[in-house]
Amino acid sequence: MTSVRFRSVSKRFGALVALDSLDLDIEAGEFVSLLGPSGSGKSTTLNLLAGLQEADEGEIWVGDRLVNGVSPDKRDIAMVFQSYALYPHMTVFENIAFPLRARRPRVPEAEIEKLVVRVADLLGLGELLARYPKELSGGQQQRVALGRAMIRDPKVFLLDEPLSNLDARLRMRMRHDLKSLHQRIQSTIVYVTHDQAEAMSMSSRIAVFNKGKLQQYASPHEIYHQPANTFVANFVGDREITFVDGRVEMLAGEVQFAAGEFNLPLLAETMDFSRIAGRHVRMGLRMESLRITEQSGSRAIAATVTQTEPSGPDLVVFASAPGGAELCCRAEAGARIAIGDRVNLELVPEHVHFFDPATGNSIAADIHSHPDRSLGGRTMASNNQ
Amino acid sequence: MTSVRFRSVSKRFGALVALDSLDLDIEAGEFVSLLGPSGSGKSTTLNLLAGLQEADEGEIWVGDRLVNGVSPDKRDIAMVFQSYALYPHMTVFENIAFPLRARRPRVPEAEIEKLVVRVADLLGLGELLARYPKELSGGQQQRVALGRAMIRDPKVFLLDEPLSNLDARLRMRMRHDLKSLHQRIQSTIVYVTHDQAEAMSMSSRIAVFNKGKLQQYASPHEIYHQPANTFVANFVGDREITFVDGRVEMLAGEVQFAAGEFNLPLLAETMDFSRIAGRHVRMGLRMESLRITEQSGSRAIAATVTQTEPSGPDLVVFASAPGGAELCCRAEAGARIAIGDRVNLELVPEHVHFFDPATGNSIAADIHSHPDRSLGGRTMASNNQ
Amino acid sequence: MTIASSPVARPWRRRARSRSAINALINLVIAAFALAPILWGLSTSLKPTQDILVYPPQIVPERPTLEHYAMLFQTGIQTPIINSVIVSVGAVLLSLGIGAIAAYAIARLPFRGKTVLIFFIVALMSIPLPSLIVPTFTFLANVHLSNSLTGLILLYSAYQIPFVVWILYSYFLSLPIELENAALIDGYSRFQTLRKVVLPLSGPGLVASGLFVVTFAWNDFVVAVAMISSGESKTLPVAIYGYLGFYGRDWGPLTAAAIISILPVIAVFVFFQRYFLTGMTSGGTKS
Amino acid sequence: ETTVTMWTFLDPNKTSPREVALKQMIADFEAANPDIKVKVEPQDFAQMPTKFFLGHQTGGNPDIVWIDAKNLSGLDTSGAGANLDELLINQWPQEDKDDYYAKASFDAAMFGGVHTALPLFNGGSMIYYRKDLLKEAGIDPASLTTWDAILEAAKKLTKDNDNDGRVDVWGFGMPLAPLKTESSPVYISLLEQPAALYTGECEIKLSSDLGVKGITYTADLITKHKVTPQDALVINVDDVTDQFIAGRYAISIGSMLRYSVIKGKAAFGADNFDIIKWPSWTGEKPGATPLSGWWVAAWKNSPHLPEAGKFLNYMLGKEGVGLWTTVGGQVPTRKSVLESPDFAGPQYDWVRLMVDAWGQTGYMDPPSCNTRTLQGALNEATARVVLDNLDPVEALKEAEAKFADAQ
Amino acid sequence: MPAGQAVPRGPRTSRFALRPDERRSLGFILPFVLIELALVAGPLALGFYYSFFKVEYFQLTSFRGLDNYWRVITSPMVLGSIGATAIFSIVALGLTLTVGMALAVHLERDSRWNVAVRAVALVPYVISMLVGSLLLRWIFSTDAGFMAVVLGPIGLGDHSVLANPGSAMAALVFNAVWRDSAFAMIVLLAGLKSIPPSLYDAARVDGAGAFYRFRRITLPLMRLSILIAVVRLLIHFVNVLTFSLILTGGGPNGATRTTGLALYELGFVEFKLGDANALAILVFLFNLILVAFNLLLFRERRRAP
Ligand SMILES: Nc1ncnc2c1ncn2[C@@H]1O[C@H](COP(=O)(O)OP(=O)(O)OP(=O)(O)O)[C@@H](O)[C@H]1O
Ligand SMILES: Nc1ncnc2c1ncn2[C@@H]1O[C@H](COP(=O)(O)OP(=O)(O)OP(=O)(O)O)[C@@H](O)[C@H]1O
Ligand SMILES: [Mg+2]
Ligand SMILES: [Mg+2]
Repeated sequence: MTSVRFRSVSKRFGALVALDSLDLDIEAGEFVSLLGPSGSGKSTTLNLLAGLQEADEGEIWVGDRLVNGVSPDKRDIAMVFQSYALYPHMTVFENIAFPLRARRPRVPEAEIEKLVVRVADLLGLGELLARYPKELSGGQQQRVALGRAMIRDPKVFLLDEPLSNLDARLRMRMRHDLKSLHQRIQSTIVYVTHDQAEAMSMSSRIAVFNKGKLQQYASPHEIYHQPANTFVANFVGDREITFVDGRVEMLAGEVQFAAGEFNLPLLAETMDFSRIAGRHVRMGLRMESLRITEQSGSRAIAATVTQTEPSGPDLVVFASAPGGAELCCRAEAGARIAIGDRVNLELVPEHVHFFDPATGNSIAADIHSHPDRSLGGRTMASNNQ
Repeated sequence: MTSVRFRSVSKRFGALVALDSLDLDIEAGEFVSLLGPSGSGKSTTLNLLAGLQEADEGEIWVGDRLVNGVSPDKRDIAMVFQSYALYPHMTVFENIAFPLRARRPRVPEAEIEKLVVRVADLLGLGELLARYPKELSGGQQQRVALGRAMIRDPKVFLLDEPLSNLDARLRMRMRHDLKSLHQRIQSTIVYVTHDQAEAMSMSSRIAVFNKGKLQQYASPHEIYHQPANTFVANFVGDREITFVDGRVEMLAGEVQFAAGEFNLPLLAETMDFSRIAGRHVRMGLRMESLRITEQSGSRAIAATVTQTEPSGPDLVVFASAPGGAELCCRAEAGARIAIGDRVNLELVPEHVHFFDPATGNSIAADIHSHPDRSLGGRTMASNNQ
Repeated sequence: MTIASSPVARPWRRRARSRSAINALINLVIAAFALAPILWGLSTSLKPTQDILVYPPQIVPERPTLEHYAMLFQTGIQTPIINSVIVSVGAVLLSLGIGAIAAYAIARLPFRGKTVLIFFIVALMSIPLPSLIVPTFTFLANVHLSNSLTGLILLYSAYQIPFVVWILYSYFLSLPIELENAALIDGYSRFQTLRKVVLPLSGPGLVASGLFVVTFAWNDFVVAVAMISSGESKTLPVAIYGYLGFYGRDWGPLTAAAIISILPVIAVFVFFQRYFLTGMTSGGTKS
Repeated sequence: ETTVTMWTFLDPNKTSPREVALKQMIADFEAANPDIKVKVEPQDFAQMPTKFFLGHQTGGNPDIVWIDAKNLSGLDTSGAGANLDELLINQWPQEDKDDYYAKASFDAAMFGGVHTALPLFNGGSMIYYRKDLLKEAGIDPASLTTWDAILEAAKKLTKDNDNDGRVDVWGFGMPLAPLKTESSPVYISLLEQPAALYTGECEIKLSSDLGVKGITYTADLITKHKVTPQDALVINVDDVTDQFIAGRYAISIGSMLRYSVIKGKAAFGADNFDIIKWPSWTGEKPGATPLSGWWVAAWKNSPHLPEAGKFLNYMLGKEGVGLWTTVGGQVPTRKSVLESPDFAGPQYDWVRLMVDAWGQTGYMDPPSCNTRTLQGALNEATARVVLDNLDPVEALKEAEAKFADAQ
Repeated sequence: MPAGQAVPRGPRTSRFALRPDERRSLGFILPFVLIELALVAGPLALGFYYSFFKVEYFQLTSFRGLDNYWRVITSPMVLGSIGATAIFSIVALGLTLTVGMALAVHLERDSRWNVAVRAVALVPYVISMLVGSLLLRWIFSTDAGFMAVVLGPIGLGDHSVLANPGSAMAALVFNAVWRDSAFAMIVLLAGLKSIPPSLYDAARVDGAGAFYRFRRITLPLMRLSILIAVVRLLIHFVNVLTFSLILTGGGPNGATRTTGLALYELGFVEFKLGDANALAILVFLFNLILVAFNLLLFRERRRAP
């Protein structure tokens, strides 16, 4: 259980800047996800930490040891690969035992056996020790890869999209199991994924990457509820966010969002929208930012339902607002809403996000009046460790 | 736009029964998903329909034509493959034009060009006609594959996991787009997937497969809310369902579910649980089957929180009940619930499912008193077409 | 934990540089090992006859001359060269044509006895050529194809098709079957699918197997020397073998002819070698 | 117009003396016979006879083919040769037949009383020497009539001039490779009593005193006296000739057929070499002088036999033989050619020497036996003695077995 | 939809009758099968027939039954050639594989330099064996003086490489290694490249050093490639004619006469076609044993993931 620090770490491949001056502190025992689209530099970060690649600039610390130039086998780091990278010619037992056997001084065979059996039992692989990887299901292979990483009690675990080869169902279960495992072994875990749901559900903190740059580093709650910029806002959440450009105006003593075709009142206990009055802003609307209301008129948007999507317990309703903006919101699964229906949508100001249209950065700080609210997610996440 | 009928169709590979006496009616213009885990016979069904494989037994009708023994090129069916199967040595234009050029009598080139441009515009590919597949993003490739299928206006579209190669974000968007497309072109679509969320959100009806057998064929709403058996119940829904075995008992004039460690009252307006009183049942609990309540005592289960998962607007709380059952339920994202907390969970009887512990089949029919409720999903789904 | 502000030392950089120097050295040794005999032959071919046998030998010709090359062309080495080209091209076309169709059938079409056929192919690839020459000559003479380029083309194709089938078979298997299924559903026949979809995508496989046929057809002398008697149909290796002939080892013309025969293969090969390797690696030796 | 095809190992498009001669011969003949074209299809010399014999079965043979001495028996066995008596010899006046001074070669391909091939030019092996080197060492070439004399001379002549550990000039060069063989001392030694060699119809005794003497002598040249490089075991007469041309042998075995070639190429000067007859143990008579060379035959089933006969007539006639000798640099088969004034000059001394030797001790293997591999077997026996230290008698017995096996 | 139509079943006729799809498939393979039967299998059968006769100048003169076989397997020349072939094949195989493996490992990465050096290394393999052996013969011959320059300094200025059994065999092996290492390299390279790089990354992170990785990851995963290279090279070395025919002529004293050359000499020098065909059939049978290996590998390869 060790902390990890990146200090202004950059990595270039030819002209391409794969990682741009990364600063990242991971506390001992944390479960940190690196989240971002393909090619954003997540794997590069992991490979630099593992020593599979060397940083062009900057320092990488594992605990209080500077590891630049230290070869992978000396970093005391374990890694689980997206493809699992199980040795196909070795049994499960041999795969798990490999890290012990590769190292000097030799661990006695009896000792190895004891350790392997213990790890295998922990992961529910006890029965499978004599099998070859190709005789295992995806989930079992994934657990063998974990076992191989766990066997030598490393300082840090690195996991590179370990779930992305599994089917939807299994992925969900493994996500849960991984989290429990972390709770039990309490080691430092760095987890790479491009699936925001995965990152959200498992991590104590999430580092969101885009184009080699760290965008935001915070707890899942904060990432979701206080995204630092439009990229983060759009990347997390099950569905894409809808952006509407407009102006915040003071009208008839009320703060309103004016977007050409419609005006909406902005009123929330914890926020003070009047601070940004007069500004051009980009509003980000998630599913929960709108709700269907009976009342019509100036307090709601009259929209036409374009599509409905049953989604488990909910029904997701897509509707187009005057001016063409595509909005969406949740309804009860049983709700009788059909395509072509007119619905009135009202804003849930607590769940609306505002960004500067020029930079894309959040202007939440200008609005929030209750500072403790902004730390809520953080506090909670720490509880999870 | 044509209907499709399977009549007792079976397909064997050696000793393995890949498809076991399938009966399936697909109405003209429907969007039907074949849903099931890997190896359950979905692709086999599709291949039999396309003519890429021949059925061992049974009849396959496309419209009022028996197509057994008809070669693929004569079935007037279009197919989109999981890998897209774009011809890498042809441009987007040539790819889309390919099916037209294959057929006699020859379509004049001018005509071909007009058709291709129309389809490409419909799919937003107008700018990309001169590119090669490898110069396209995954989503664009996917649309080219669609275009190639649409170009010759086939009777039926077959789509074999067309989204599974896309990343989570894009998958969500393409799902939405596909559904819109279907609304526009109104053709019969058979869609294979193992992702229940996909099937739920797009289909007018879903055929759930397991081990070569059709498990249930109904609207998404019905599949989710009235699963025919434990397999279906567990396979659909974002998270796995929790099963608890117990007895339905009449206690103190109240219907109760007795599961050894805890008893829960069963009360719902639309259901009559007294009909199954005394029976051993297996209860299936989804996230929405339980809710956190203030009240304690006999009406609620006192459980210990084992894990919390931020999931966008919600917080999913996992808790273990006395007796060890792992339960889960939703809470507000901001809720202050931490691991180790005690929470009281009460049942939401409308969202509880009951199965026969021996056969795994639903016993919902024995409970439901309002027959129209069971058709709700169906009606709604039809609206979507 | 203290974080040093001094720039990080990078000893691994220096290690990398010395490793690349060693690499270059090894590469040089490989090149020398592979090319020395050929360069020595080249040097010999450029020496006047009198200098060829002098001791100590001149590594670089002191009086370079093209007389041996001139002599070769005056005495008509053109004919064998043209013959070799004809035979090579003919053999490549024939064996790729027949081989591709057969390989596709084995890879994708249903028929009983496929396993037997595959065994047949592997067996064919393992027949020792010398043991075939005498009976083959008898046979060819009987159908009046001995002493003709057609006969040679047929023979070379027969000897190389199994290998072509083997490479292309694995290559076709490695192509995604969905492409073919798509073409079938789009309305193409099997043969059209092969022509329009499979073959255009099999570049590396075709080139690799084609190169094998070319190198065999261009280089063979064991078969040609037995089958060909007339000067008109002599191929290049037979002509070269002729310089080992009755009236002495004419090292000058011999090495010159050798160099002439080497240059085209090397040119073709260097041009295509990328495919040679990828075709081989995805084809004949890996499935 | 008829085209007569001919297989030979020569290529009229090339430039060696015999090839030039052939080209001229064809040109002259075609000029004289405008309705006949002669087409040469050059062949690999080693496979040419075999292909011809096989072609007799399968068709596709040329009208005319050249055959070497060792394959004449094959011509008989295969039955591919046309009756040349009928075709031409019978039309010849008697003096023409008598013109062939070596009767053995004229009749070499006579089977069942019928000639199936006639000699084009006679060949054989002989000893070449370097005039300048012998003179320098004070050796009189005329004294080299015995094997012992050769040995002594070779010892004197073997030299490492620059002391670099590599012999620059070897005393005596021999071709002892098992393939493409030329006469070796062992064989010549055996032929000192040719009568004792064949003990029956195609039965041979090699492990005689003469055989042992010859093989021991040969091996000693390499191992004991070191006047012959061990290379000899793997090189053939072509290599030996190349080495001689390069000045690396003072004395060497060589083929008559190459005389003019050596003259053209020798680095040490065209006049600085000459030949002597084979030595013998006693020195009373020269050693046996094997008679070989090339014969020419016509294909029995040729559709153009008459035309082929015409060309044969020309090629074998005085003009043809004259060309072979003057332009081609060969030893003529006809006395009349040799006696003509054109050949009076000293540059033809060597030809007369050859003819003289054949007259004294000329020898031809019995054409009815398969002697193709005899010399090869002897060479292998020599190699066995040199490399494996095998007893000479044992080695020769092995060779006897091989010979018997080949019959 | 008209109901009650009979369900068409696949026609179930005689076991040997062709299904329609099979008939089409056969059209695809027929040219291949015909050309092979006519030009390879046919002649082989003819040779088999010849092997029971005394053949003189291509005429079958008398039936000999198995005599030819007996003569061949008791002939000292053939026995000697088997010994020479065994030595040659085994030594050449070992060296070729070692060099090939070294080349493959050294040139595995697809850098520009490596691609170029690979092409260079392949040159001896793609040029004519005749030409290659010829050039080597020229190098090893005493005529050229090349070896004298090389060997002179160690006092072997007069050593004739090709005239000494030991060094002639070494030269023959050199010829094989020089030419065929590139083939081994290609096959092994294919094997190397089929190993996912992530396995090496995993092994590095797991703490395995370079040698340990080579021994525990590279070698076991290349087993199949190595076996393929072994079998194919072995078949090649056992049968090869050109090396010994051109380079050493089988000498000295038969030390480098391989079975390929023995076959050639029997057939084309001694014209004992009966014996030659008998030996050819024996060599062929031996090849079949090697082929059996090949087939086993092939089957295993199809099963391998
Ligand atoms: N070895 C390499 N050589 C050249 N470019 C590389 C290399 N490795 C990565 N890159 C490039 O660096 C950028 C970042 O790559 P990285 O693998 O870190 O992305 P990622 O976020 O892990 O994406 P993914 O989700 O697709 O794995 C990409 O543009 C990639 O193409
Ligand atoms: N050509 C074939 N030969 C033998 N078995 C086959 C073949 N095709 C499919 N099967 C087997 O038939 C069963 C059903 O396969 P099918 O491809 O229909 O499954 P699926 O539901 O599409 O699964 P997936 O989601 O993995 O594509 C599987 O057990 C599969 O292994
Ligand atoms: Mg990555
Ligand atoms: Mg499938």
